[in-house]
Amino acid sequence: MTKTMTDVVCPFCGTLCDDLEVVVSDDGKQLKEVYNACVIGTEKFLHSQTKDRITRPRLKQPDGSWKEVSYDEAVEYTAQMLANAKKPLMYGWSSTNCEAQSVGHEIAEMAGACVDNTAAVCHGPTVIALQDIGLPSCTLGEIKNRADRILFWGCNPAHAHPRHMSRYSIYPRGFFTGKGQKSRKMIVVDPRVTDTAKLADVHLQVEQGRDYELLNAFRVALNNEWLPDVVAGIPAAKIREAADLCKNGRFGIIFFGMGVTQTLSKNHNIDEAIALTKHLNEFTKFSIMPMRGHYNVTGSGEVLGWQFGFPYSVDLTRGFARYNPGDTSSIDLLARGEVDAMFTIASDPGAHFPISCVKHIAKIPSVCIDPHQTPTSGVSKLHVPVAFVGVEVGGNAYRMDNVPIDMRKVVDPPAGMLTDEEFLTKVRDRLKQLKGKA
Amino acid sequence: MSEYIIKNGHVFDPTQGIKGDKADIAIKDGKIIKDSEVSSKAKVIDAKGKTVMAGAIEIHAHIAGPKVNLGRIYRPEDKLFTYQSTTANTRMAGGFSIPTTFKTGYEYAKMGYTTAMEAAMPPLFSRHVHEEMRDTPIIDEGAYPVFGNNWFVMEYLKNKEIENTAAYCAWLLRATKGFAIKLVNPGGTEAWGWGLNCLSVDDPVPYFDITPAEIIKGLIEANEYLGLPHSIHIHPNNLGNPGNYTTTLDTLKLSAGYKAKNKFGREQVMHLTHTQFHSYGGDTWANFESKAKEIMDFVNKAKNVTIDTGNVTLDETTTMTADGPFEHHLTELNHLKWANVDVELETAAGIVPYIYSPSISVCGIQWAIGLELALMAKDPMRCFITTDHPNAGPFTRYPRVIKWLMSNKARQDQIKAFKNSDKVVSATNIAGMDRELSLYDIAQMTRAGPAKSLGIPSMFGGLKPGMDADVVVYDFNPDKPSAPDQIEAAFSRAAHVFKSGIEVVTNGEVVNNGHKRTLWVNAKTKENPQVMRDVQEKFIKYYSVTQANYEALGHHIVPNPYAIEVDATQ
Amino acid sequence: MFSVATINLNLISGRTIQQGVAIESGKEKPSYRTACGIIELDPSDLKKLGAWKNTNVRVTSDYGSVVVKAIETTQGPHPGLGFIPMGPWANAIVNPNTYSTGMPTFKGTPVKVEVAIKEPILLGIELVQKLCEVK
Amino acid sequence: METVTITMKNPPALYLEADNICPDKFAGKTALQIADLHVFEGNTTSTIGKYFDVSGNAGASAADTKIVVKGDVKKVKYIGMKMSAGEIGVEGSTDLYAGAWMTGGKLTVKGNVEAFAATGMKGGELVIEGNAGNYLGAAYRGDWRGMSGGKILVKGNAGSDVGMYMLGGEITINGNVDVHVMTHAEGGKVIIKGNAKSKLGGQLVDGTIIVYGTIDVMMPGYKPIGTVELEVDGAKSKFAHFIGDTGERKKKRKGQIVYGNLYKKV
Repeated sequence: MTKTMTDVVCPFCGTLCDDLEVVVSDDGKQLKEVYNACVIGTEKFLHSQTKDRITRPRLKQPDGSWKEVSYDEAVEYTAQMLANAKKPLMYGWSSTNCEAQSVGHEIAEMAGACVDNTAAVCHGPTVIALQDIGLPSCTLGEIKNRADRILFWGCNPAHAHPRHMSRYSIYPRGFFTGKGQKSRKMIVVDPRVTDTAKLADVHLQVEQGRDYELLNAFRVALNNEWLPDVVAGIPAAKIREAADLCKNGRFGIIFFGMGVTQTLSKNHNIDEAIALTKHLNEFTKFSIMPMRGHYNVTGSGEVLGWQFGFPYSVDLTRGFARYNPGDTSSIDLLARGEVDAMFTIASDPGAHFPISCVKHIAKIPSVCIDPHQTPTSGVSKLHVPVAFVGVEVGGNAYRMDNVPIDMRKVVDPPAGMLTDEEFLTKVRDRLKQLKGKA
Repeated sequence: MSEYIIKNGHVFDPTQGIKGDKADIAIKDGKIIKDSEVSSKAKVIDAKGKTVMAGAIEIHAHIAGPKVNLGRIYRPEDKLFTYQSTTANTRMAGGFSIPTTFKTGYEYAKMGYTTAMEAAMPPLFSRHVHEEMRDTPIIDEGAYPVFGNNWFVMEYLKNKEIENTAAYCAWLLRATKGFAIKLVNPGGTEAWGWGLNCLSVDDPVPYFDITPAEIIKGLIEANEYLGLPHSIHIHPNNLGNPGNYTTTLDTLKLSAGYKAKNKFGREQVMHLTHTQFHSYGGDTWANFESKAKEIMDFVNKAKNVTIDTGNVTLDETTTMTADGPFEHHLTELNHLKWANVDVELETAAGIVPYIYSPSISVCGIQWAIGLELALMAKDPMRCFITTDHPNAGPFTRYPRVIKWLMSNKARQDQIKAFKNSDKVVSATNIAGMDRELSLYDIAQMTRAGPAKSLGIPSMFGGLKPGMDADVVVYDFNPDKPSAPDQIEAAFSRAAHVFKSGIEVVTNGEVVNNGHKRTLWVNAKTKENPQVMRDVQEKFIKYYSVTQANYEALGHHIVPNPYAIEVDATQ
Repeated sequence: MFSVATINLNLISGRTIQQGVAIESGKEKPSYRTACGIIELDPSDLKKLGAWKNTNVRVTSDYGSVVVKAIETTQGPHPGLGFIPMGPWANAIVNPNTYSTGMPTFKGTPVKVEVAIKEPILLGIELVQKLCEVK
Repeated sequence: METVTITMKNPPALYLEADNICPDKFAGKTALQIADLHVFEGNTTSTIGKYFDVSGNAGASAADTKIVVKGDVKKVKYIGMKMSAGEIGVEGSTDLYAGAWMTGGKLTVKGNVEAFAATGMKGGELVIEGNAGNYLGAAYRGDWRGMSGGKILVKGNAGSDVGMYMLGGEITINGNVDVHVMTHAEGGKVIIKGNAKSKLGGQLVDGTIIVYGTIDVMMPGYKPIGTVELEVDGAKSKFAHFIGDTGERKKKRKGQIVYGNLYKKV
């Protein structure tokens, strides 16, 4: 016998689809089938069931081999590491729930640590930009119900957010967009002819690294000012046409991704894209939204925001919160050799940071809390496997448009495994003792 | 739970008509009891030469939720050099105009505020609002979901379906654990979905073919049909524009003929909020002037209306409102960073930093209007002090506003300090107003009044035996002459604050984080299959989350709820 | 018979759906290498390089050097542009300069590509451990 | 003017935060009292004396206090933060936030400085004889009020984002600059004697950029309107004149639209 659970939330990307159906065994121990999810989400649910899964903490031995240790030993190692460090970095948080993040922040405050999430290598520049000039945005349902102009700028939902176009942005028939895709014009800006670009009404194949100039040219066009013949590899006439297409819609949206945040100009690309959005509001209604990657990187930013006032790259070392990417951001902290201990949770800097930063992680005391084996666990001194959030434990998460959705538990974790929140709570309580606060 | 007896203080309690007489206040098990019933074990607090009041109640502030947090996140400069370090009883706390949740709780408590209402909860984001309230220590909080641009409401009211509107409102209050029915720029915010607005109560809402006036009257009727503790709480159309006082009067007039129906002792059917922003004359910023008198002439007569002031505090702050089109208008004026969030089927929000500069005459006139409203109020039980935090200024400035209201000298000094004081004086009545509010007036405007308007006078706002033991002792002697700044100092840092019988603040410092509760209204209505069908259909077709996930609001998000029960099944 | 040609390209990295599936199915597994230990090249650049589809190549930048499998792009044409899916292989050679924004320059690193038919492509975890000189 | 000399004796294992190395903080203190001022290494609080030898007493006020910083302070942040008067001379290179939020006085660095030097500078003088890092004379994150007064001279090169959100004052770079100059500026002047790369004056509302060397790529929002002769540091030369950012919102002065000016030597 099996039972089917509905309204299950997918813990993969920032699209945070909440319409999944999952078939589980009657005893709630095995996950049998997943419906409605994309191929990546399906894999995430199914992989949690693999037999070769690591279910107990492992401590790296001098010869490089792993030794299984108890959770209590892992708690002790982690608490000691944090208590003894002058400037520990507590990085990740984007693939766990807000409850775990909250306990982590208590630990960071006690330890005098730097706290950062994966926005550091994803939409950090977006945060810098919105701090400079704001962010006119909306929820994804607004796109579905109203939008007739869709721009994908430096993002490739066909690959990175597989259900985005079908659930929210291109195909759905909304309240004022009854004809679905026929109600919308789609513009893609990308240096490659991506699988998303292939679906577009207009594709501007921008010269890589010149998005800032192209965005500026859009605004020059809106002001009917002089333009050079070609900008960023695109003829001026084509830019003016595209600008008019945006102007002539009733409700437009710019979605953007790492194509602009990780390219030269970074925050400035987003800054000018936001300025363009604001500019277009002089002619019609326009919004802009980052395509957030990890399913709860947004939640980490929100919780950091209300608890400390800054959404990422927060430095608590002096007993108060400070923020300045370039100084307090993970990549710079590691590249500059500013931190002396690395605590990684719910993310994989080993795979996604430049190797020069990973080399510093390998040099200093380090703990990696992650259900998977990863390059990060591979270079860390202690690996603590935990339950999969969104599969084996619920909790709150925030979608790319900041909409909070309470995730659901669908199966039990393997016997004796702790969740992020449980492990962190033990570390917090032990650290309290070490700091003489309990 | 411990017992206390607060001895020999000058007590100000409108619920018992006590106007500064010496009296003892006894506390046991979280409640106020007769001082005769207190045991010898009770801890004695000497309040000799001090002022004793009930805990103050914030009736309208933006302190938790998506737009507040976006404000925090997008203003790192608001935190710069403001931070307070971790202490034995407090987390680290920072921010000026949009403080962190921890600082929000601490600062309210230190001023003697023990209950606060978040003024605009987008229903789709209720989980977020509740998560932040959970992390706001000490004070009890509730939140008002916004209804004035809600598709269900507009569709039902277009057909004058009051019962269905009421059933939907009750469902949404349950789903979001909300406290009251809030309207923000009714119809205008839906129009903003297309970049448009409704600037009068008769501008039709695009597509929905209904007017703001119809929405307002319909929601008054639904609110009284349900008999909710609070009345509708309205931010009217046309906020912040010269000449908007006529729109405000048109809005107020819609209350005519309605009588409050509820079991909570509430008498008003409409609460009009941050009235300062809606009392403007002139037709340009050049001939901008105060119409506080015209507004208060109406309010003083209309017994079924309450208002709050929205006092400008002359600070650099962060404006944030569900009035999306207004914030766009504002960023076009001051060119500062603009954030906007349109929320599917429900509402919107905008954020723009703003500097109320004493050297700009418009800001001085706004400052005067807010004070005039309170000084012209004939019934302090129907006019409450707010700064519409953080819109007209941060709530941490309440002690300064109280100083201005209690001291004509403080007002005259400020008028002299304006760069264009002559302009401020000629455009307002403030210079000639010598009324100085008494501590009893203040107790009505910040305690008993808001409690009655919110329909929670049996719990809060007074010191009667049986009420919650929310008690404040201010180091201020009403018998002694005092300089204006002593008023501000005393109200900034209370000598003692008790929340539900627990001493949470001593000598202006947090000593205990209390047992914070979330107040919400559980209105039971008759089964209404049609409304449930409509809800189901809208979720399937137009929402971007499923109904089951929209309704999910687990214990981990609202750990300590306090439901006010309403039975509207009859 | 392979040429000894080398070509200079502008390297970008980013997500692919195969990369997404692979990171969820286990980064210790060969499937991760199959998905991310590659460089997608424009047919014209493959020709310039004198390499066929599925040839091991060494990609070198100012910041490091890594061996990956050259495959023909499915999201082209993009002559002059090389694409390595985000992961350890790309990050062995990307430009770490953040311009004090916290964000490395993951997209837009000048690289040299040369045929390396005899050199092995390491597994993801293996590659990072080797570069970090742990075990 | 009294001179206090501090010499690094125990360089920090990590980095040192020394916002107390500032005439305003030293003023009125003896060498012993100065040695007791706090510095911070990560989450540990220590004193100047633990890391530096301190000799000489400060003057009565910031204005008559001069600080000479010797030894390796490459890993020391915040030197001269918020200084309002007096002088600091750093004989080597120093790290982030040199002279951040300074309002007066003179800070001279013989070597290089890292990023965020003169953040939010309101007045005074900053001289960097080596190279400057990124965000020189820029605004703090989120603030629209960047450098509003004072003078900065860099004898070497400067990084990216020079003068972001600049409102006033003057920055001169004798060498080359990296991308993004005077982004979002509404006033002030940046003179680049060497070469510039690209993205100059993006989203600039008002202000002046003068480039003697090359510009790799111009912003499309800069419209060529001919050549002019300008006098800079007493020397006259011919410049191609561009106005912009024509994509950005415009201010009006006396009914006339105000543009930013970019001059490139011909």
